[in-house]
Amino acid sequence: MINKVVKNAGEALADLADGMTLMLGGFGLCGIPENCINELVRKGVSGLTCISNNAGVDDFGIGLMLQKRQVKKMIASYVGENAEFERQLLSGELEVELIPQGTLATRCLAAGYGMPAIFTPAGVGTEVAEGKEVRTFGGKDYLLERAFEADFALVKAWRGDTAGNLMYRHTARNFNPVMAMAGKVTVAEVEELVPEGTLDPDQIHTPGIYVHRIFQGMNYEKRIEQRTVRKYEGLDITKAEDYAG
Amino acid sequence: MINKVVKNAGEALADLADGMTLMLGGFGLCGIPENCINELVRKGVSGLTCISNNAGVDDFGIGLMLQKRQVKKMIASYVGENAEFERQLLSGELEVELIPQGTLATRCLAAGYGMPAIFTPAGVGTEVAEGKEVRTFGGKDYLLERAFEADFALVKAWRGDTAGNLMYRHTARNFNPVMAMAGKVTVAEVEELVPEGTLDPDQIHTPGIYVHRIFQGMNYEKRIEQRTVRKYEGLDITKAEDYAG
Amino acid sequence: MLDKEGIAKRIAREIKDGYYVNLGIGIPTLVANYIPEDIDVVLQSENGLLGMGPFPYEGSEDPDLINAGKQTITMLPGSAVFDSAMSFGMIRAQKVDLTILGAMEVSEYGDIANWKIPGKLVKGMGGAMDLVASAKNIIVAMQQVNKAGESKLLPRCTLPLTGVRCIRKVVTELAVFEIDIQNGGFHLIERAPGVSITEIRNATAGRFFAADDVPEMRL
Amino acid sequence: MLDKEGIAKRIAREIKDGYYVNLGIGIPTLVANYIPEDIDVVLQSENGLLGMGPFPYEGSEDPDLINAGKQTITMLPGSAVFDSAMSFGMIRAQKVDLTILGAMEVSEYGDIANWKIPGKLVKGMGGAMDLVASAKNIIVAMQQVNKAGESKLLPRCTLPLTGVRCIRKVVTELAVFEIDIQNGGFHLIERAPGVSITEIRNATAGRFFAADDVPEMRL
Repeated sequence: MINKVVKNAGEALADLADGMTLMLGGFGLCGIPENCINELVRKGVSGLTCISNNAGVDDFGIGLMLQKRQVKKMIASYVGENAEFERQLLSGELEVELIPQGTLATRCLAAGYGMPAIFTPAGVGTEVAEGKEVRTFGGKDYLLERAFEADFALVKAWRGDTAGNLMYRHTARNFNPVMAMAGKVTVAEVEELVPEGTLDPDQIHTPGIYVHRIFQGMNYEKRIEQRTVRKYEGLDITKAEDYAG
Repeated sequence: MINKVVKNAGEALADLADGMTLMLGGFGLCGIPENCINELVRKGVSGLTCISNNAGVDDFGIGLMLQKRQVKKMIASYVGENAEFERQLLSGELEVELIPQGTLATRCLAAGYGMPAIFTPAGVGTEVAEGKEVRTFGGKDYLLERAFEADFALVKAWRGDTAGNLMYRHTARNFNPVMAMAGKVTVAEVEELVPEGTLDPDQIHTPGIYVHRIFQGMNYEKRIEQRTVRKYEGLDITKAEDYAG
Repeated sequence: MLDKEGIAKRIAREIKDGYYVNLGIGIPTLVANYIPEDIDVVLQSENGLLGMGPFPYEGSEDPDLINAGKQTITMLPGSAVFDSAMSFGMIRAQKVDLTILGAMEVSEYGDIANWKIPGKLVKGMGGAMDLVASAKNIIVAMQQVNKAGESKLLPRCTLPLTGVRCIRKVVTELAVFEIDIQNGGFHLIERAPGVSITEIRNATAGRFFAADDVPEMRL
Repeated sequence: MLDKEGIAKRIAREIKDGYYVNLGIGIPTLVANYIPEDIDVVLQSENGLLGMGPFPYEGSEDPDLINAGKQTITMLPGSAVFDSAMSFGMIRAQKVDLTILGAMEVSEYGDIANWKIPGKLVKGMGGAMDLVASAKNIIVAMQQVNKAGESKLLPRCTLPLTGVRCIRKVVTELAVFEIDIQNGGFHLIERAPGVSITEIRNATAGRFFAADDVPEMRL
């Protein structure tokens, strides 16, 4: 097989250029492609459109790219906890498109499954529906939402093999499998890269056909955004807000 | 949790009634819900609409139900190798709707994902498109195809747990996961039923939320439809036809 | 008048054995503390988990295991992990039996606003729009009156909507309401301990309906 | 004039290193026998497998492991199993580099008919309609002339269509053609060994184009 294995993020993203549209896997800081993000920052590409559920925090994840003004437009479902993001948004430097989380995921799925558009009830009757086609099926209204197009999808998996097959760990799976399917070029960074034939074919989350380049990542920080622990019996909820996010 | 575990197919299908629409997992004879089919035959329900990729062979799988005239309408992508099927079709006893295999799978997925309809290019310009809405996206034509509705989905898994989580083995997976998601009532028969907590949460193919009843199947025949073996070096193709199926 | 814990406690009584439940951030999360011991409930976290357990003990936090509020969590036996498309697939297909979420405003027709305050920084709707548009059974947990003393149960929402005609039940610090989505109106069905119908009526800006003998809630 | 093995051999030359390939039933399946040793190709079987290997040795057949022709098969290292929705998802998203399938008729505009003969029992289209509608690169393997001596490369198909304007390359017992989907026409690009342009022209009912010096194919 044409070798999908590259040495590192530098080689994987060599042809990633200014102005491109990227998908970045992860939910919050969980399961984000840390090595790829660091390389994007090092490389200094700019004018990027980033499709990602969140925008990281000030000093980690996509936040690092925001600090260097590399992002032109952010497409996300929730962008809290990022002061630099807030500053750029208010100053008009950064364009933001907020879309429902399920719509975000399903527009990725649509791309990976060759479906040009999907119907979802999310956002009907809200400002999300503005300018969009509404259609009624079985008495319920749905929005027509288009599949995403992304030049690169950057995903992080737990284990991967040289054929590009990927397995994710726990909730670090999140958006990674659907974005892996959706990139014109999909780059996977993995905590452990193994020879093909090592992984159980029945346990592959992302078949290698969707993955164009794969590399063994390094120095994973895997930062925890909300460290919550059980000191007493039961749950210990310290932050309770009436917020939806 | 409300107990999803039932004793056998009899208990699982107790309220399955004449005239219902069923989905049956499997591809050819691979991964079909043998116990459920046997129970349907024993029970003698009739006037059924069956959604299944294939219709079994004369004396196995859905073929057994055809012999007892239990099927009113068959929705499938390929129905070869079944003389009784042919007889009923030609005599007008059996109604058949043939639809492309990918359309079949995706109409199940749509049901399981709460999407009322999907777009697919399969069948554009053919008789499959008759009476259907055609829509152009990016210069390519797509058919609007509706999600299926099924009173029962009957699937077969390799291992399942008491919470209804399912794992499939090899290509016996096929339509089972997408149909499992699509039934108003989903019944899973498994080769091995284990206590919850036994299966790796990262390796579940069908999360238990989609499964309403589960039982340990028995006496699996797992018949092979086309036994092909390698007697010599290379492939040994004995049946070569210019047929698409 | 209930505190947040009280609201959570009351909502927990809506949960039935075998339910799959999605808990939003805030008061809804607290509900997990009050699920009766004798029933089994599976918590869905929309970032891709069924079977969410309590927070981990200190030192066993796993960065690969968080909930939709990005908090470190654990998995219970029988858990299943899946991707975001399947997670919202099962939400959209109404496989989740009960969704509990917070709100800033609810209208007498069951509209809800909980994601955006014009003039304030908008963080996003996360999964809220998907949840309210799809869930067959939603309970809103909210404060009925804001800090300025104004009711948040309104004839119509003033804030940008999260969803329309989707909320049928609201639990507040004062009461439990059922909403008549067809004709409009908050129907008082339970009073918080020691709270009078008049007090509740005064704290309800939308159309208000109550029998003379609305019972106090059990907690 | 080529036999079935010869057609398969010629088509195998179209396969490039690293390709994901879907082989239909019949002659296309034979192609697997002629994939050069020095390239790596991954075979997709639309019932849900990437990495299809050869038939199993006698006694090691596994009823849970079949291909789209329902034949017992094996898996090669690096295989991945998936469900039918994902299988056709990757086909529809054009992740499969090359699709090889049989046909009963092909028109000069690239229409194909291969699933139904009116008056004969219809078995179904299986995955053929999905494949022809989606694949970016399809090669049809077929007999150019039927038993009655009639060409099956036609101005337009007489049989019910499987797909429209989707076939750009046809390999037959006589020749290799490229089809001009825009303007219509079979362009002869290679002759089978020992077959003349005139013979090929006579066996082509649709519009036929050939240079004077069309080469013989290498096998």
